[in-house]
Amino acid sequence: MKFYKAKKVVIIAEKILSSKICEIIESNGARGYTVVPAGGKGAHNMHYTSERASVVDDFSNVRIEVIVKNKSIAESIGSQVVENCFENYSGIVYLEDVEILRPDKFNGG
Amino acid sequence: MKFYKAKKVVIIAEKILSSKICEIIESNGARGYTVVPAGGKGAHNMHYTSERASVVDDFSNVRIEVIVKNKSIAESIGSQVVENCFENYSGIVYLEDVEILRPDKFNGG
Amino acid sequence: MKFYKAKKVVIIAEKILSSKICEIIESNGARGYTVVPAGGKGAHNMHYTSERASVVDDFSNVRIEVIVKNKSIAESIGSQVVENCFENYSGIVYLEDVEILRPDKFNGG
Amino acid sequence: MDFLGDFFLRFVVQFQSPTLGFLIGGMLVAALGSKLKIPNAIYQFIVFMLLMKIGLKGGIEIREANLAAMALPAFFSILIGVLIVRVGVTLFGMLPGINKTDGLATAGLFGAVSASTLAVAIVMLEEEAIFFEAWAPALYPFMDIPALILAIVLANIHLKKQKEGKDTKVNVWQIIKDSLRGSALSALILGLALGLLTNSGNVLESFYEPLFRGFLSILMLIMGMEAYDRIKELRSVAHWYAIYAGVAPLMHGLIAFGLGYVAHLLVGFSPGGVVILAVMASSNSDISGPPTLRAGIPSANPSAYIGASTSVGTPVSIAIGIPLFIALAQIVFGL
Amino acid sequence: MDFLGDFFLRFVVQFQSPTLGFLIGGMLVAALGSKLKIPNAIYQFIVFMLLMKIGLKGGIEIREANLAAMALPAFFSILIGVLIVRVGVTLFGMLPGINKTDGLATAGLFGAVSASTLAVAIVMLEEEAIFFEAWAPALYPFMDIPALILAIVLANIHLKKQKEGKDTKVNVWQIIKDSLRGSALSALILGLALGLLTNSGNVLESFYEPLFRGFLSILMLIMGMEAYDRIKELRSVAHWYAIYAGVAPLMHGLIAFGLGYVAHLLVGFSPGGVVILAVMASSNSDISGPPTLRAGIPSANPSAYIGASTSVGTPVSIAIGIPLFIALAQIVFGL
Amino acid sequence: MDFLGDFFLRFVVQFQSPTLGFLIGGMLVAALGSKLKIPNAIYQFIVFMLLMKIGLKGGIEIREANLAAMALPAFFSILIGVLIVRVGVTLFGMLPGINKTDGLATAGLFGAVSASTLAVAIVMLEEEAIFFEAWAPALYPFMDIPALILAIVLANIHLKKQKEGKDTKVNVWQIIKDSLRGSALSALILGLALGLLTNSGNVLESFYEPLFRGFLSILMLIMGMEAYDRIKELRSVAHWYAIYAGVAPLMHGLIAFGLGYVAHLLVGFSPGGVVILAVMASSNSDISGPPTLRAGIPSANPSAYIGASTSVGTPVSIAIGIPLFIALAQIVFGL
Ligand SMILES: Nc1ncnc2c1ncn2[C@@H]1O[C@H](COP(=O)(O)O)[C@@H](O)[C@H]1O
Ligand SMILES: Nc1ncnc2c1ncn2[C@@H]1O[C@H](COP(=O)(O)O)[C@@H](O)[C@H]1O
Ligand SMILES: Nc1ncnc2c1ncn2[C@@H]1O[C@H](COP(=O)(O)O)[C@@H](O)[C@H]1O
Ligand code: NA
Ligand code: NA
Ligand code: NA
Repeated sequence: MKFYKAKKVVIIAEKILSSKICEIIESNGARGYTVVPAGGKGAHNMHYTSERASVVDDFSNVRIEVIVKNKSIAESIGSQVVENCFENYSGIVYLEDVEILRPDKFNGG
Repeated sequence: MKFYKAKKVVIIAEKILSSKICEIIESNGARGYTVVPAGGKGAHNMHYTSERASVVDDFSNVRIEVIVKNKSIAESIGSQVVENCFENYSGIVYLEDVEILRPDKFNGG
Repeated sequence: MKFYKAKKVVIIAEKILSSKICEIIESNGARGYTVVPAGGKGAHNMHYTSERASVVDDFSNVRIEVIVKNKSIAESIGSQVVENCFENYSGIVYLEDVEILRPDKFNGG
Repeated sequence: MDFLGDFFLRFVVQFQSPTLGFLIGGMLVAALGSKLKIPNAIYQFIVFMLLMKIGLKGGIEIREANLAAMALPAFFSILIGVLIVRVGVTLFGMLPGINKTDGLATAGLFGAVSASTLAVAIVMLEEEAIFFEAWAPALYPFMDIPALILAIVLANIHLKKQKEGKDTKVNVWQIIKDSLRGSALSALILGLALGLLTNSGNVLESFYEPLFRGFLSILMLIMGMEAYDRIKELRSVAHWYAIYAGVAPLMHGLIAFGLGYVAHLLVGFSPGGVVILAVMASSNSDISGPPTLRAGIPSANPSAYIGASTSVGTPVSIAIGIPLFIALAQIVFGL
Repeated sequence: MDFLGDFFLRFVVQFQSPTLGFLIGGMLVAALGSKLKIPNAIYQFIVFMLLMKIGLKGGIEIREANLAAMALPAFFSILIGVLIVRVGVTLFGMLPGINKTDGLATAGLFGAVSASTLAVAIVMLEEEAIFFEAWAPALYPFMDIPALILAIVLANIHLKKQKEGKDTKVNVWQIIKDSLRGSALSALILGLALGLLTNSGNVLESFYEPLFRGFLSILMLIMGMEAYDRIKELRSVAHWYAIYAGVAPLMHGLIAFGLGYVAHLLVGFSPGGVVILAVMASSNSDISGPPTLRAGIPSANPSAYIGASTSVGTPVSIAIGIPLFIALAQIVFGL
Repeated sequence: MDFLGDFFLRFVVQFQSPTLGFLIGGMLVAALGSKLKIPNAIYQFIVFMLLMKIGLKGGIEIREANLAAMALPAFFSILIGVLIVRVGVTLFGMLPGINKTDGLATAGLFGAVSASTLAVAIVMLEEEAIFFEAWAPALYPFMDIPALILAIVLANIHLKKQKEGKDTKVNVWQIIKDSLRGSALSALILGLALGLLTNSGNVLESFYEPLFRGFLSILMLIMGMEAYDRIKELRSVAHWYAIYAGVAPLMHGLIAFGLGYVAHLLVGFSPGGVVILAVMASSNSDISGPPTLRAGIPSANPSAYIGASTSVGTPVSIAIGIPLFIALAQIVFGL
């Protein structure tokens, strides 16, 4: 089987933003994404993982990863998330190089 | 301490496939792997994370990552998972370059 | 928006070590980190994810990722974690290249 | 006419039963986009508690039971499980645009049994003070396992025919083990064994029984929310699945009611037992069935069988099936 | 003097109440660095159980209630919700170093209602055998929603003024929907509807009621642990938030007590109902409020409003507010 | 002979006790590869509930207790904790192929106390109507903490000797704090304090007590599943651990029984109290012990001590130890 170069975008953000971020991802033509509940610390506050009782479960983080075939789409997802979501909410975005199998499963770009 | 080049294979798949995938990983000589419960969306359906009540918990996803020292083993794990597991089940596989410490902890290759 | 090169350190370790590892991360000047509960298998034992009842929940793993702007800090975090935490506890560390937006959010280095 | 009148009366009353109320409430809550959610850990625990209660109770009372009387109903249970799958295959075979394995998996799921629907039936019968043999709920595996096995075996034979080359052997014993190891049947059988072998009357009465109805109300809420949430999956597949899921529960239940009536005449199977048998036939497996089928017929699309069962089959068999079979029993047996 | 004496007596007794004991215990446990934790799944389930119980009970008894009597208290509830936000804006406006949107979000949270504090008040009133209309807890949304809406609308008008260019329309209907969809109000309203429309008396008495106090004790433990854990967040913001959080609950409660007294004179609102109204005003939303505000006023710093409410506001309104309002009622109404 | 006859009778009866039934059931369920699982959140909650109940009950009754009578049993508890570790070190020292720190950690775990085993003993004593002082379960920390401290201190002295260079100071106070902060001891002490200081009789009777037995049955199921699952870990270490784990619980229990008997003669310690003391000695810590040891003796292999205790020690002390000590008490004290 042959491996093809592709880009992964990782977004770490407050849970409350999930649906908005997923919309951005889909509107950029990505065919899928993976979400993992996370805790973390950053410029803002401690976000606990959602294991322990917490009055504000919605403020825990999610880690969303999306793989797309080309760099420009990855960058566009990353930029749009930062511009539209992170003005008032905490979060980070980064890109990575990956190699995928079955490239037709990913975005058409 | 010195860092050495190595390969990471990431597999995102339905929970029901976990044990089959772990067998493939071990049969390729990898010395360990890390599993994280995940939700996601892809060509098939929405897979929820297993936090909320769900009639079909077994259909939620797992994200498995394995680090091996050489590329060929990584590729072999990736190809075997796709060939043996993803014909009828949903899932993706990708590879990444990483740098590790203590290379003797990873596969002998 | 412009993307900048940066380094990601990933640490997979027993939950019991979390606070010690976070101290090392912060003492190296990193401005944040993200934690995800994980299960896994390695040289030592099977570590279950913390979903099922387990007499020893504290022995499940966490996956901590930290992004810093320069390689040397990443390597220093990695080495310190291995030296100070993994003599008697199980765990691995690896580095990856990433591209970030808003570099001022990350360590000053 | 009398029967219809009685049925409608009962039906209206049923809509005031909190059990059904929670089911419909759950659907509404989901439909209105509420963020209310019951954690998965609680769902799994509730299912365990209900099955444990049913098992313990059955186990305790089986001790004094005349188990010979169980033979015919058990045989009929197997028969019904097999029949439902056969009928399903035939039906889906006649419909256009149905993938054969999807149809088989759906028929298998409707042949299998739902622990939650069974729990509702037990509560309704207790409320109406209709007697049933304590071992009646233990007929569950006799219907559940044969239905799942048959569906999986047929699907694999079909697939084998398609692609001659690849040899797909079907391991029947593996399917039986998978079914018995599923969390629902494990809990039920564990409960039966503990009820039979230990002095568990005390813990049953002080813990499992008092919590039964309350937990069932919450389970219904969850089932309602899931029913609504899975409608989108159902929409992505042929609408025949929805139609089958609306009709089959009543059809299956009536067949089982007929066979139960025969058992009543032949070996004195109780009216409540007949209702239990009908409800089992009418229900479709919601806990162990889906993963067993996913593993056994991997090429079948889960959206077809899970959408159909969760969104249509279960609500129909709880909201229409149970009151129908109880009304029928009251008229047929003159209760 | 007599009043003060009575109040202190009651206050001391209150400190022996297990409810308060668990709250303080939780703070101590967290302060001493204990690893004791209650899983999040249990917390969410407990909150659901308490709201369901309050809702079912209210729904069942509303059937026989004269709902006309509810009109004035409902109107007063709206009034109080609005008033608290207005007063809060004015107060924070006078204080130095307060970001306007942070102040608005805090005032909104204190105008909104806490289900857990309400549950404590219900238990205390039952213990003291002080009657209240079963629909009184159903006043909850009448105070909660207007407070949240007003705070969000004002914050957005303020932001719009700041940056003319960007047009930030405020969708009031969206805020109402968000509030109603929050897990707390959803559960309460679902309970009310089920209580009103189904025969849920049985499941209420056999399940939800017996578990009420016990679950409340665990909820108090959680609130106590959270109160301590969030103090660090409070420290990171201006200390005015802590001062407001210490004073506002009592001030709000007394205003509400006054209006409740008016309702008592005009439409015979019961003494217990007056206490409920005062406690609602005194409480601050801990479940649905924070996410609604986070979404509605994203630029406000959550550490300000959550720190203030969880670490100071809630303990004050439970430990000082509730006994104060009950003592007041006993004296004013000569109970 | 009489004693042996009585013991075997009791032993057979015990095997019909649901508590033991659930334990064995759990092992079977795991051995048969069932997918049944109890969510971790439920497990943590159950442990909390049991300890809270034991604590509250103890706290409430301590109020009227003559605490002077507690002095000698408390002293003996410390003595037993220390003795078990010393004996363990000696034993493991004589065995071949045992890593010194692994042996120390194992001895420490067996010197420490299991809350679940204690809960089973309480239920058994209540069933047999054998009286024990309400403060007896509060002896828990007096045995638990010294055992853990001693094991950790000895291990660290040993390690220090090995590698002179690196200076590993042992902070005894840190170990005490770690133990007290563990979730088990925190919950027990919180319960004691709330029982002592607040009017918690009501919530104890209406909530914690009625759920005690039921939750214990589920806890036993979990312990059984864990016992089986961890056998593989035990297999990976020297088989001496398994042998020690099979013998030590009975040996420790008998030593404690003897000392308890002395306390009976000297200060009138009750027969039930003597059994409680013996069970504590016999048990091994399953909740707080392992993480405390993991942190305190990081170089010890957890598979050795956790495998031995969970898979062998706990089943032996519950299934053989408890009935043995009760039978012994009935004969010795002529109950
Ligand atoms: N340097 C970093 N490395 C990894 N994760 C980070 C980093 N900085 C922030 N995060 C994650 O992003 C979330 C939001 O960060 P912030 O916006 O800085 O509060 C944090 O809770 C972390 O989970
Ligand atoms: N482009 C993608 N990026 C990240 N994760 C993906 C992507 N596509 C699919 N996935 C993950 O893989 C799972 C199965 O995908 P699929 O086989 O397309 O249904 C999904 O539920 C996602 O968790
Ligand atoms: N080769 C590997 N790839 C990915 N994760 C690993 C690998 N080896 C170890 N791990 C993770 O690190 C943890 C500790 O490993 P160890 O120290 O080898 O027991 C394991 O439980 C895994 O979660
Ligand atoms: Na069926
Ligand atoms: Na308020
Ligand atoms: Na012990």
